[in-house]
Amino acid sequence: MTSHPLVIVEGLSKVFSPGTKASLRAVDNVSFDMVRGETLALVGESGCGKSTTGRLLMRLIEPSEGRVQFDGVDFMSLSSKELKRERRRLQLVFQDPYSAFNPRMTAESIIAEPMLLAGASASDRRQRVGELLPLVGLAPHHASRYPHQFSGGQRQRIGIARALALRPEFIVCDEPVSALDVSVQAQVINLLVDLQQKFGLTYLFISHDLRVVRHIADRVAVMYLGRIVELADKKTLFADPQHPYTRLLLSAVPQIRPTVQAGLLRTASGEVGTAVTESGCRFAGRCSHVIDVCRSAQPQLRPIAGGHQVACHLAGNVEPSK
Amino acid sequence: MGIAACSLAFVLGGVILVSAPASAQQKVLTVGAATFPSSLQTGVASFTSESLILQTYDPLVMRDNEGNFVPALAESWESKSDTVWRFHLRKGVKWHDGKEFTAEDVKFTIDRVIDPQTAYGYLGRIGQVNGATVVDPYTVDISTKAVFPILSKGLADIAIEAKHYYDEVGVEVPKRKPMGTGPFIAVNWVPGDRYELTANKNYWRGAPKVDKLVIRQIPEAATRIAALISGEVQIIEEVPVDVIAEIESSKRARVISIPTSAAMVLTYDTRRPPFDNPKVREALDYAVDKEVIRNEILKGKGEILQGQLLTARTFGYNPNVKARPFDPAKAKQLLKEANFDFSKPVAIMTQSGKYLSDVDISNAVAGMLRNVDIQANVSVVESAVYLKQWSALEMGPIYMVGWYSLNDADFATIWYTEGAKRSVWKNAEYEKLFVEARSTNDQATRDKAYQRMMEIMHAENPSMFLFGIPSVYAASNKVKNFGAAADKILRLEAVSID
Amino acid sequence: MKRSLFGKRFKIVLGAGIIVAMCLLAALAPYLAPYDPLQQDLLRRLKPPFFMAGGTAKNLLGTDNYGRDLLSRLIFGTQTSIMVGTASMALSCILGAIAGLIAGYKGGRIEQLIMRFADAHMAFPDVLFAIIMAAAFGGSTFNLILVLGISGWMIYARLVFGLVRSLKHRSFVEAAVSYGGGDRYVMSRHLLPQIVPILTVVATLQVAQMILQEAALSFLGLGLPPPAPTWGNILAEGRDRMFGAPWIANCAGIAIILIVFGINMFGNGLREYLDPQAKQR
Amino acid sequence: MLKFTLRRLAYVPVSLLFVSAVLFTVLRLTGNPIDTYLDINRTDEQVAALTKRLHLDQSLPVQFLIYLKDVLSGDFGQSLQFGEPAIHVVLERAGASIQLVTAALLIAAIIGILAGMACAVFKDKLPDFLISTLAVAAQSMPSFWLGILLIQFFAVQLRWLPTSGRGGWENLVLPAFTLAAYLLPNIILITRTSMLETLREQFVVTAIAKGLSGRQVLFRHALPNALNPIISFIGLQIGRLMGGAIITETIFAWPGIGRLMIGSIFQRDVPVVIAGVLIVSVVIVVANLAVDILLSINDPRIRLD
Amino acid sequence: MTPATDHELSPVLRKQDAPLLRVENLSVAFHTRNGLVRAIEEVSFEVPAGKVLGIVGESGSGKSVTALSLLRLIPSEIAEISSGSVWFGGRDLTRLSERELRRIRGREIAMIFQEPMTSLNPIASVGAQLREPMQLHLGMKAAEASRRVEELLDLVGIPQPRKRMTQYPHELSGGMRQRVMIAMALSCEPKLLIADEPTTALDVTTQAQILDLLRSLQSRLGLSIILITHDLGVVAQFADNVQVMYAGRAIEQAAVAEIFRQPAHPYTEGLLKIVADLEAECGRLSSIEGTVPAPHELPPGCAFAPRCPRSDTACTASPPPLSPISPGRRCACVRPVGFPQFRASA
Repeated sequence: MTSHPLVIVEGLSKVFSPGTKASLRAVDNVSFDMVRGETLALVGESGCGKSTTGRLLMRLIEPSEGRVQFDGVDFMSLSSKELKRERRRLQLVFQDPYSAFNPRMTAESIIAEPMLLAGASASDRRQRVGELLPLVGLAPHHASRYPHQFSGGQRQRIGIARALALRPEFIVCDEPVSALDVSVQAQVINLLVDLQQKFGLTYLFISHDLRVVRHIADRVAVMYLGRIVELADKKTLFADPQHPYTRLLLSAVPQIRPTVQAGLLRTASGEVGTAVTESGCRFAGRCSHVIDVCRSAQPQLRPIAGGHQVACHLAGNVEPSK
Repeated sequence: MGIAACSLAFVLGGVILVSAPASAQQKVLTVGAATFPSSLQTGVASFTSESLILQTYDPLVMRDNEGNFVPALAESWESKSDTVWRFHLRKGVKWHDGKEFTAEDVKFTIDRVIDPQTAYGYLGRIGQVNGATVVDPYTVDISTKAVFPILSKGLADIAIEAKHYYDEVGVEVPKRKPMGTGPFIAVNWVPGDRYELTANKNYWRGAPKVDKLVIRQIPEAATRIAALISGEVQIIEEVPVDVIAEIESSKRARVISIPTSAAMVLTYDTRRPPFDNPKVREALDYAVDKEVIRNEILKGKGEILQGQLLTARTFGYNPNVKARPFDPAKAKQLLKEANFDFSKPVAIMTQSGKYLSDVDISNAVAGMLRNVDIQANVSVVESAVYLKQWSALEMGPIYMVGWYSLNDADFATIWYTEGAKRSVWKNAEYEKLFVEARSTNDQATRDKAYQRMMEIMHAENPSMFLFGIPSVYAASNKVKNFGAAADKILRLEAVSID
Repeated sequence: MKRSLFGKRFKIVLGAGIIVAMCLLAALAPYLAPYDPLQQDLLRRLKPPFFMAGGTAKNLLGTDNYGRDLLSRLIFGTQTSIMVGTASMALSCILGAIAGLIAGYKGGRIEQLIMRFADAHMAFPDVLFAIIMAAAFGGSTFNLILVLGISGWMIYARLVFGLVRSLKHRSFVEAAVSYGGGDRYVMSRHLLPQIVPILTVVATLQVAQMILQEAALSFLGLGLPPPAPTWGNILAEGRDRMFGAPWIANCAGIAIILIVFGINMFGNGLREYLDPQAKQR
Repeated sequence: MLKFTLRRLAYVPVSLLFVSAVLFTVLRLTGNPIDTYLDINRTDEQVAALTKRLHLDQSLPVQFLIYLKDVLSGDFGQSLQFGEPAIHVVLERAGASIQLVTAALLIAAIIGILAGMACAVFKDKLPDFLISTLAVAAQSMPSFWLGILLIQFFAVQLRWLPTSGRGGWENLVLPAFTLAAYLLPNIILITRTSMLETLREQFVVTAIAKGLSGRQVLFRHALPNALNPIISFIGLQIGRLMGGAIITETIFAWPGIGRLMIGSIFQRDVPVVIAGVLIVSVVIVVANLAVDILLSINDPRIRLD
Repeated sequence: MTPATDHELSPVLRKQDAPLLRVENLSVAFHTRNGLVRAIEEVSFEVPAGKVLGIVGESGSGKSVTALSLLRLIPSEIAEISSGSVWFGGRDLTRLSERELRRIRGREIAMIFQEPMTSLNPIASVGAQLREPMQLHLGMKAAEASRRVEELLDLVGIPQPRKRMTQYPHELSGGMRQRVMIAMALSCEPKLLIADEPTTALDVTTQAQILDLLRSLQSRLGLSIILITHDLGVVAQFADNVQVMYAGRAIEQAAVAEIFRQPAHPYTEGLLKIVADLEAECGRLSSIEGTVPAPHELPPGCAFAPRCPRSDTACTASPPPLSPISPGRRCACVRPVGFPQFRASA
């Protein structure tokens, strides 16, 4: 992993309905980079801005601030025509396999749609669909079926096939398995891993499920109310979480093997809100380690060890409560 | 649900407010009228308006149901000179407020009528009037600009109003609460709905036989009939002729009708080919079977015009002129002689509901014209459009008009003169005769002139002369002494109910 | 699901049956009608239908006030009524759908302009609008269609607008945009196909409304001028004779009820059939 | 919601201005007030006087501007036919129409909602079929024909109710039902759909699980939740209802604004027509405001800020 | 206590000895376009007083249908109980009249559901909804009920109960709503609480808080709970006993510790393996191939057979019955994993 980053995200922010009372900083100063072939997981609870980050990165939503560089190309400076061309190298896999497809299109035309828009000929499209179906574990006769005739897992396979149609290098997986049953989850995860290995894909894997993340990610970024609060490689993060929120998340996962968590769980109260204080740490209200500085100064994401970044005033200074 | 409750209260409240207790002993006569005037303003030139106006007012001279002129507020009149008429007023007539009726009121009324700012609709009836002078409290002189032989007849449409009332309340109040000398006293006027009156016990011709009169507007004919049959109203106006048999068979009510002096004609645009050709106009007259239309559509009511504008009882009628017989063969032959291509459709323009069975008659005529290979169709035109086009003389090529002569040829024949701007047909002799008839007070001379004019019209066919329109009422069997009026004015003072 | 006797299938079949029958009647009017609908016979006026006293088989449904055969007039009236209803529906549907599609997809100022205009028009009683138009421009088939068509566009505009706005945020639209689909592509390929079925239902029901509206205008004397037969003007002409000759109005009324009922049944059945929630079971 | 409504209200004057201009132009172009107001017996002096009074000698845009100037100073002009201020004429008749429309609305809403609920509860069974079919049949009846049939049956045959006119509550019954028939079928069908949707909601299961009886669930939980689309629909239909009132008023000789408007259009009484449209618009706007408020009372999620 | 035969037991004694709820051979069928389709088939289980039974399964396994059928909450037009009994307090709930059942619903058996937003009436205030069961069942006046609501809200850890009572569901967060649901369920002090996926729709940290709350309430109030979930982790932490369901049938019943130690059914084993793999960060997940069969396309034998690595011809003949394989354990498999001594005859 010595190659230069494939994706560089710098200071990405999105403010919804700016200037009004309802103004919402959904994504706030998010920065990270990714190298080719790796999987970075964005983890957080609902409303933390992880899905918005994925769409900002693809410029499906116009960012309010910040920069995205993909393979040396500055995405923010592209004209809309150039963007359409460049964006084909990035693809999106959606969470909800029900609304992701036009119910009146067959699997074949769904999968072929990106190619159609890229100007591929009908025979090329047909041939490519023929390649893609077995690749994602579907049979050729599935091509003529409609979305509602598939099971949830099969639909997600169609979504993956559609994403692969233009041979992208980078895929944003937006909660691809969270709507699926456990046994099917496993199938889809395995498929994603296989495809990554086969085509050298890079994944930005958005999820709220730490178990899935723990399995698939190389590195993990934890988001809380629009900000990345901790970013580390997977091993470090799960073994030595530094941010109190990360610890809370880890402790809350119901596991089949009882682990050390009962104590941790009590360290936070309340739920993810939307009330964002401009000054101070956004987690301060729920944090049991809170000190004065937490309420006045917003902690910046800073490295504390090789590649391990934390946005907490106390990171490195406080012992994990135990 | 608060709003729903409020609105419920509103609805119920409205109901309570408008429901008035009716005294049981009182004899109430309720009349269902087809149309209502917008207000009780005098001088709105329509029969519907005049019919309501004359419940509370009297004119100097009045018509009876048959159209004869009889003295009213004026007991007698004579001509002082060619241009001055002296009217002797009835003494002891009281206004509804108890004040005495005098010559001042007549002068006030005449002055008001002839002021253009008043926009008095019946001004044309006495168009030559110059002014009035009070001779004494019961004598008034009316002067005219020129010889005006029909002055006394024209005055029948001028309701005499009380000067002192206008002085007291201004010009707006009488529009809603008229005060006159008439048989009934206005109580309550609800536009579009009802007009409630009580009997004037001191009426100079005798108190009305009912205590209360309610005139309701029921625009829909079917509803009007339903109201009569169900006993809600005792008299209805404008009965569609088709239901005459049903009303009579209901055993609750009867139909009462009278021929009016109104002539229903189909006028041609004589500037437009082929109707500029008198032969074509004559041919059309042969093509229409007026007998069948009268029997079938008018159910035998009304009269067939005898090839002239005037109905048989009108002053100036020419008994020697007869209607052309129905002769389609002759019509076809005349049309052949005219040698015109009738493959293009010809429109007969009519308003709907303006005259009795107007659309029906137009349609029937069109059907008969089709039988002589004229592709006639009926075009029903909305009244304002009709009037606008008519004023611009852009009607046609055939359009339906009804002319009321009110028992004097003058009122109808004027519309075929050039000065009236209502007809495109021109005839020099006709013009000359009209002026001649108007310039003398000698009735014999006038009669002769009008008879000659009728001959000209018969020969020239500026219009197809169809029917004297009947006026059709229906009354409950409980109603006594009700008569249909040729001028469509309700005369109710003699009416009684069991 | 338990077999339901009166379910959507019943409605659709019944409705479609009536509509097809009526359309056939209209198409075959010249062959089916026993008489020329314009042929008058004043000596045979207001003859009652065969089932009433005095009626004969010569005029099965009796005659009108010009002695025209009522059955023939009703059969020919089918043509005009269906034609006027369909054409005015098509006009308002096209106008409204285009306006709604643009307003919903573009949003912003265009949306405000179109939708506020629709609001204003909505607040203006459509009968009044029709009266003014008809009074001003007279009665011809073309004017009638124009008047009815223009007075109905807002319904479609609002409907399409609402649908587009909700569809716009569905993932498959986002997906299409992410692959480079332009406005026209997304509208035609993804939005319209979703809208058309619902639009069809509303449009079907609208034909019924238009036929009723035509009758209402005829009542006010603003419909098609005579002698052209439409159900509306037959009914309107017959209403004054409800006492003497009730069959004229009643036959025309029943004819209107029949087709409007058929259309409504069909439309409601179709709506239930297309309702995604009803479909799940 | 209220904010949204108020913002929409801001467009009302603009649209009224537009509508007035169209009306003014169309009415003036298609009929001359001189002809409709002055009898053919008129004299030239009268024509001249009226022409001057109505500014008919000016060009049409100038006429409209003069009219507009008067309107802005609160003067809607004299009605030609009534010889009274147009706004006065209109207001006098508006009450009767509002009474009729309100009664029709209440009838349609109460019966429609109850019948619609019955349909939903007995979905695809006989009551549903009967009610829906009847509703569709009622919807298919031209209202003037229905009105005449009602008069013949209830007033002439049975003598239960008066045929026409405005008076006590008994006078209101037939016209209100006739007008309600315009709306009733749709309310039934909408209630049915909305109710079926609501009955599928989870909170209905919660309510049953609480131990509530079927009726309690229906009226306490399901109905209030199903009400929103019905209320909105009614709000949208008030305009149509005011239009439908024209015919009902004519049939039942109800002295309302609808008949006045028709007559005024035919008479080309421009001031009355425009004042009438204004009043009708105001009524519709107020009714829609009321609907919005009602919605927000019923549903706290709709906020009135 | 004198020994007595079963049928002579006094009602009091039976109540003590018998489980709080006993379900016997419950089958429920849905009316579908394809005719009657079995949603659950011959399900039997017991809930001892004061214990938590976890029912676990994937979508379509019939776990929610089971929960809803206990109180007959599925409308009869949609589904019907085709056989079986639900014994509660000496009465068979499947045979009670609707009126009798209403007295049990909400009072003796309460339910909470998956989506706290849709489970609460969106247009009624929190207080009104909470008062309703108490006014209905306990005949409380509004004021008294309001006082009790305050206590209840306090009990489920909602701060400022007075303020919350006047609020509406949409003004509360997901966790708060679920707490309200719990408070509502507990308001009449039921003996049994049926929790149908109570935490699925919640964020993971909230989920933990709700589970904590339920657990503490359970031990404080001595409540019996049926917990429906798809999450084995939730079961592991919360339940005493567990029933695994697959395609409408109970396929395994055991104490929680037992099942996680040694799953008997190959399906249970497969599920556990996936979760274990996820937790263990291994390279490739073990997975169960294929999909759950649709209810109307069930194979004649064991429904899991087509996906089962251990299946053979014996499995496809007829569905294996749920049979005891060791004390307190039952499994519906011809050859259960880890119990080689057991050979059920199919």
